[in-house]
Amino acid sequence: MDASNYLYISALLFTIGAVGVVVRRNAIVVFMCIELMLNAANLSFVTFSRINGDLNGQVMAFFTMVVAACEVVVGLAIIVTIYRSRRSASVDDASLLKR
Amino acid sequence: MTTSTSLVYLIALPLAGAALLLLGGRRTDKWGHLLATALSASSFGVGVYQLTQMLGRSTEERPVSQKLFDWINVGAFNVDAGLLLDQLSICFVLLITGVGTLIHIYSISYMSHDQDRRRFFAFLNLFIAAMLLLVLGDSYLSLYVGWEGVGLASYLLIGFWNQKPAYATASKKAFVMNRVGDMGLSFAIMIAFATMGTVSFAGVAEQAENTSEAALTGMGIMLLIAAAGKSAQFPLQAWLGDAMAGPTPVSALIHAATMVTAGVYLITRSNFVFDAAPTAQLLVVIVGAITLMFGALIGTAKDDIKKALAASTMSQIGYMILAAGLGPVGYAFAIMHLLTHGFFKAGMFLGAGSVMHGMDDEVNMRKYGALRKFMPITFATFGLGYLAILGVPPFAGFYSKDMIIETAFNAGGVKGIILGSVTLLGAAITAFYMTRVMILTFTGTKRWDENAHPHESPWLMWLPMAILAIGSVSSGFLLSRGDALVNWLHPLFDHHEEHEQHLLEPIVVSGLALTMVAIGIAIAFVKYSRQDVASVAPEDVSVFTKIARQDLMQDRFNETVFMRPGQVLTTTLVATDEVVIDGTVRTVGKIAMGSGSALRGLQNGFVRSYAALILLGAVALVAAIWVVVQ
Amino acid sequence: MKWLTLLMLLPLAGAAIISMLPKSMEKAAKQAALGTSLVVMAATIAMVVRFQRDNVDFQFVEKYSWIPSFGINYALGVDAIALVLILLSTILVPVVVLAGWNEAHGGRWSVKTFYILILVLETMMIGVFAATDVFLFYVIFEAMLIPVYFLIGGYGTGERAAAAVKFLIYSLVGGLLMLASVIALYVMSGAQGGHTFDINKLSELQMSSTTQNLLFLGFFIAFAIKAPVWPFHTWLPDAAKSATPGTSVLLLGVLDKVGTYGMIRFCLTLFPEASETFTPIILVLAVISIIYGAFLAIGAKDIKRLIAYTSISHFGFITMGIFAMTSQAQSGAILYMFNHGFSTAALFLVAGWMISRRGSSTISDFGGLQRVTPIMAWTFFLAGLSSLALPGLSSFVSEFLVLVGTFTRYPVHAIIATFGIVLAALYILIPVQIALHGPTTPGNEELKDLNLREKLAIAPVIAIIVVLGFYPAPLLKVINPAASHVITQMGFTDPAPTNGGK
Amino acid sequence: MLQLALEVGQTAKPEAVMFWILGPLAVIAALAMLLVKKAVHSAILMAFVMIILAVFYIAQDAAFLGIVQIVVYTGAVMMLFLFILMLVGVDSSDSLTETIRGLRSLAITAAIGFGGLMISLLGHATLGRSAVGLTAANADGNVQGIAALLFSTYVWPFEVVSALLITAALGAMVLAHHQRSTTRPTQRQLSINRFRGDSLGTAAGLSGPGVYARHNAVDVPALLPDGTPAADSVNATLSARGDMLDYKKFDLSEINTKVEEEK
Repeated sequence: MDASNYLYISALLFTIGAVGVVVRRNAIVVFMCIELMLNAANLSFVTFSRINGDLNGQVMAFFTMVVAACEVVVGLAIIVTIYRSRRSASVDDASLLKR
Repeated sequence: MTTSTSLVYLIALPLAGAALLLLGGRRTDKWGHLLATALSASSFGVGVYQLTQMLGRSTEERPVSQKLFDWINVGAFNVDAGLLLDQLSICFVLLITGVGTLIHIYSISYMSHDQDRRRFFAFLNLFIAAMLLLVLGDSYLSLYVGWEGVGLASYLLIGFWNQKPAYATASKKAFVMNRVGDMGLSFAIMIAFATMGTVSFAGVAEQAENTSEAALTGMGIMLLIAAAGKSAQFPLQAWLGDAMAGPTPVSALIHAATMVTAGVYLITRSNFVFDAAPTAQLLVVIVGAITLMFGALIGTAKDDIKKALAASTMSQIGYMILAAGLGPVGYAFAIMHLLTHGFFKAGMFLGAGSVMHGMDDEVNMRKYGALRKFMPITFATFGLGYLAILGVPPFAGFYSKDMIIETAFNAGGVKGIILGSVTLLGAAITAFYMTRVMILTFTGTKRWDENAHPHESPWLMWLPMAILAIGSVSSGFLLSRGDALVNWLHPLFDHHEEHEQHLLEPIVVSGLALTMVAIGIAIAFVKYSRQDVASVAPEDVSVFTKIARQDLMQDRFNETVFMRPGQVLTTTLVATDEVVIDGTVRTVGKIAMGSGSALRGLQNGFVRSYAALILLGAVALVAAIWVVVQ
Repeated sequence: MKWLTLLMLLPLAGAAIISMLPKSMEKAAKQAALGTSLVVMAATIAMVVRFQRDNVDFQFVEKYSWIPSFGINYALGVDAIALVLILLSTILVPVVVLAGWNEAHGGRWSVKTFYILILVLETMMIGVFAATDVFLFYVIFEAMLIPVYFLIGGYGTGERAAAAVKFLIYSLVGGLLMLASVIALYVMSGAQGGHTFDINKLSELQMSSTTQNLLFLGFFIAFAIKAPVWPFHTWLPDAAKSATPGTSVLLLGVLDKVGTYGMIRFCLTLFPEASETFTPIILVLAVISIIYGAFLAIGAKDIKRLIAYTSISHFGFITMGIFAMTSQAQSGAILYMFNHGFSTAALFLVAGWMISRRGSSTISDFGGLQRVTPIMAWTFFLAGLSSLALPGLSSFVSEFLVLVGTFTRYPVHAIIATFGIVLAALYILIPVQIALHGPTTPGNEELKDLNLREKLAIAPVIAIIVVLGFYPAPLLKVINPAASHVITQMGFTDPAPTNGGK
Repeated sequence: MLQLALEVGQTAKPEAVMFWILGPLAVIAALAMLLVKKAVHSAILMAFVMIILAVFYIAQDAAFLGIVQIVVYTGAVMMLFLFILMLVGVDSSDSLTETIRGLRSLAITAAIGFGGLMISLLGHATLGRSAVGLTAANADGNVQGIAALLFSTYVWPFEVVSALLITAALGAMVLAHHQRSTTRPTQRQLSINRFRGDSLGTAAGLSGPGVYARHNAVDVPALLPDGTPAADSVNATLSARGDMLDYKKFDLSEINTKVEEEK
């Protein structure tokens, strides 16, 4: 099987994730979409690792996972904080920072 | 050429007085006027001392010079702060300091009630210093300093009572019109430096013969403009009438005896330029002739005694300029008339001041009348001046004015006849308006207000008048006895002893002149002595009189031709600056800000639309890569 | 002894001392600033005495490597032109501090900040004239904007923020063009024997005439904005109107001189051929500046704007003198830079006192001041006379030298420019008449005359104006060799007397 | 398309089978994640996609990463999401109508453009190149291979990342920590507030939820003496979430008392 098929899947998932970030309003879902994009990127890393016969790609994916974990922790904390003050988890409601 | 170290005191003494009084402030109020008078007198003393020294030397040794310091020294442009006292300048020095001192004395009393008397004396001293610098400077540039210095002093003194807006305007007008003349002087200096490489009198005199006539004509015309500005000659004459806003001693000293004659000095001093530039010389004569008539005509219609005298001054200086324009034969007569005029006109102005002093500062002659009985001394001194200006023998004006008329006739050809006629006609008109002044002021019925109490002035005032009257009587005779002044000045002027052809014998000229004067007097008598004079100027007068009352439309002309367009230009430029230049700058700014606020619409606060933009950016990036890869 | 570095460090030291004072000690801050500036002035005079006036090379030279990888040096040195301007700057600073004793109050920041800014600005003013490394010059040229920006925007009046921004943006645009030229010079120097910013080496560069023209324009426009030359002038009236009088004095008296100084130092030295190419255009701009500035001054309703416009007219004279290429005009222009500093200082300081007393800068709000506040009125009048170049006062000497020098080469320009002296009479005498003469305007009866401090501040300025009017020789002797050096370098000689073609 | 079909037919190896089953599933699940209204459902679908990805990792000789993916993502991260959903997700279902004009069409256009370009690029970049495979690299075992890299070449980034993790943990704590802006009310204060409040109706405390014959749970309101339901007897969160049931269902009069015969 051609390993590049994984890359197509990865591209599709990434695009879906990106669309999700734009169209969904619930901050948690937006976050999940970001995770989806990260995972899509990870899939590419792993696939490239396989194509090149080299473990560096996997190490990269590993680092991505760690950073993603950090991001989730902090991001969810931010969501909780915002929710606490605004009683809303909609990203559209936090729109004061403009002009 | 003799050198001296004492010339500087001539200037330094009054200058120190001015500085002391101005910086000393109110502390010097008590004795300031005395100090100023003393300094002016001591400057006169130095002048007399210099004269005696000069008389004791041979003709070639008479000019005295003193170099003070290097003033401006750049490349080939070398101007020393140097003084030069020769036969010409000593005449002026004595006139300035002599008449100046008399007028200082007069002012002590005249200004005694003015709270700013100290300042007045400081300005008088400043004027004396500047005027002395004007006539003592040994180069056009040092002359320029004095030239503008007297302009400043004149400005300050005309506007001495500048709390009245009209007076302030008059002083400004005088300064600005003088500046137009100064511009001419600047040009003359520039031409001198560019063509001859020097601006000193001696240097220019030396180089004049090597220089083309065109350049000299240009320089001569520029000098003429300068002279016209300072001496109130056509076309820059309009300021003199308004300058009468100043206290009367100022009118006597600055606007009759000394400063306004600076133009005559400049032209005679620059004889080497004009002698080599006949066109410029012709223009000088024309300007003199026009102004002579111009002033005389204005004089006939003025009811303000000072303005009538000012018009007369303008006219008399016209005579001098005319004489100066006649070349070497005329210079000495110009100077002689200048000196005699200095006496009688100053005397008459002081007389006018005395009348005003007695009449509560009333200047309208129609409100005078029959003052002879109340002010006998004033009447006498004024009358002597009157006889002098008319040119009645043996009074001073007879000698000087007759010589000018004679020289004018001798100019030869049509020119001579025209000039001679003009001067003769001028003499007649002079006789008319001066007689008018005499009649309106001193004779006839009294027309003054109920509460006026005319009285003779104190001795401090009439003494200078008396001394000047003596000058008016005797100066002409003394100066012309044995051609004293002509011979004295002779070494300075390049007098070609070609025998002039006399168009008319001198005695005929005198006769003609006296006839004209008699006619003028007669008309005035018929018009003003035989019938009562209205105390309010009648309105139903001829167009000619109306125009003459408005100074022959000179102000209206200046207003329409220069002032209004200038104001329009100013407002246009101000608007242009605001709208076009700054407008362009602001438009650039607005474009930047406009594009900024247009882009700001993207910054709507919705994080999702930012994400969409990032996505778009990513698309663009990938598209770019795609294009490159293809 | 490193004179120039010392001069630059002294004000900084003063600023450091002031910054350590507590905010409440306002008087101490003022005294420290005055003391510092006096020390700097004394040091400058000590340096001036050691200047060899016949030596046309840079003197008091210092050179340290600053950024070796780009060939940038901290290189200082002065010739007579720079020396005169440094002297001007260091004399004006104590005058400004003393004269504007209370002008820092009511600003956006504290009083001590004001004096720190002034002293930092003084360092920059010295540095900008002393720099002989083009990059160092550029850096100081731009860095100078910072204290001025804060001085205008923080302590001015009216629309100070807008004026400060306008000033800043104008200057930055000019600086940007100059930066492009500076970089181009650097690149070219690399192609011709090693990267350098040394002005002496850069002046020996070979370049095509097109390149030279473009680089010249980059420098010239920057300086023309700074000077300011028509039509780059509209920032000046706004800035001068909004700034405090002291700031305006430094702005018009010193900072604008950087423009005309730069024209001599950089435009002429680095691009002699391009300077010649552009001379006709520049002279026309200069003449327009003279007449235009004068007309706008006549039409000005605000006294500060009026002074700013008169300065535009005067800078026209300076620019004309610089590009007329005769030793008289050049000396006159350099002398004019010095004299203009003082005559504008006098005008602005007195105008500032008038404004602070009356609370308005509209000319027609004044009236009859000569009777109410005689000393202030006469000082203003004298300053005005200096501005209209009355003979006997310093600016006459310089203005006349410029005119006479220009006339020998460009008579038409000189003749048109001379009309400026009539306009000068108008633009000074009109406000004098409105503000000082006539009956006292209601509301002005209680104005106070100058106090001792103000008299002390203005007296030296007036003294310099009068003394240099009668005896400019000491300065001219310093300036002349430098001026003729510039002319010779450009390959010009003074025109010989023509004798009118005979 | 033909080639794709051919490939599916020809390479019917276990991996290909797995790929062609799971791949479409992953894409469908991801799309569904966008389209479902309830965040919880999104989370479940997300977990599903992640597990599929874990399988893909393992299939591509990345056993370690596959396991980590399951443990960290589906185990820890997704649990975290669910916790937060419980905390936050009172408005359980989102409206999917777009409120910012033009954003959705823009997003979809951009997505199609992006996806199309990516796939086109990938086609150009990789078609016709066979994979090297990780057999050699994984000779000592996948975990050992990664460890060797991680603790040699990548030791510095590894340490930095560990610092990052700790910082993130601290940051989360700081962010989530709620600083009281007022002092905590004492029992006494609460009591006073109750009696000094607007009405005395709550002075004795809020009533508990209703107790009915056929339903006895926290989600049905109690009845007031006049027979109306007391809305505040149900937990606010439940009512906000829309989980409050109507008491009428359990009202005695509504109960069908007829016993229907069983057919």
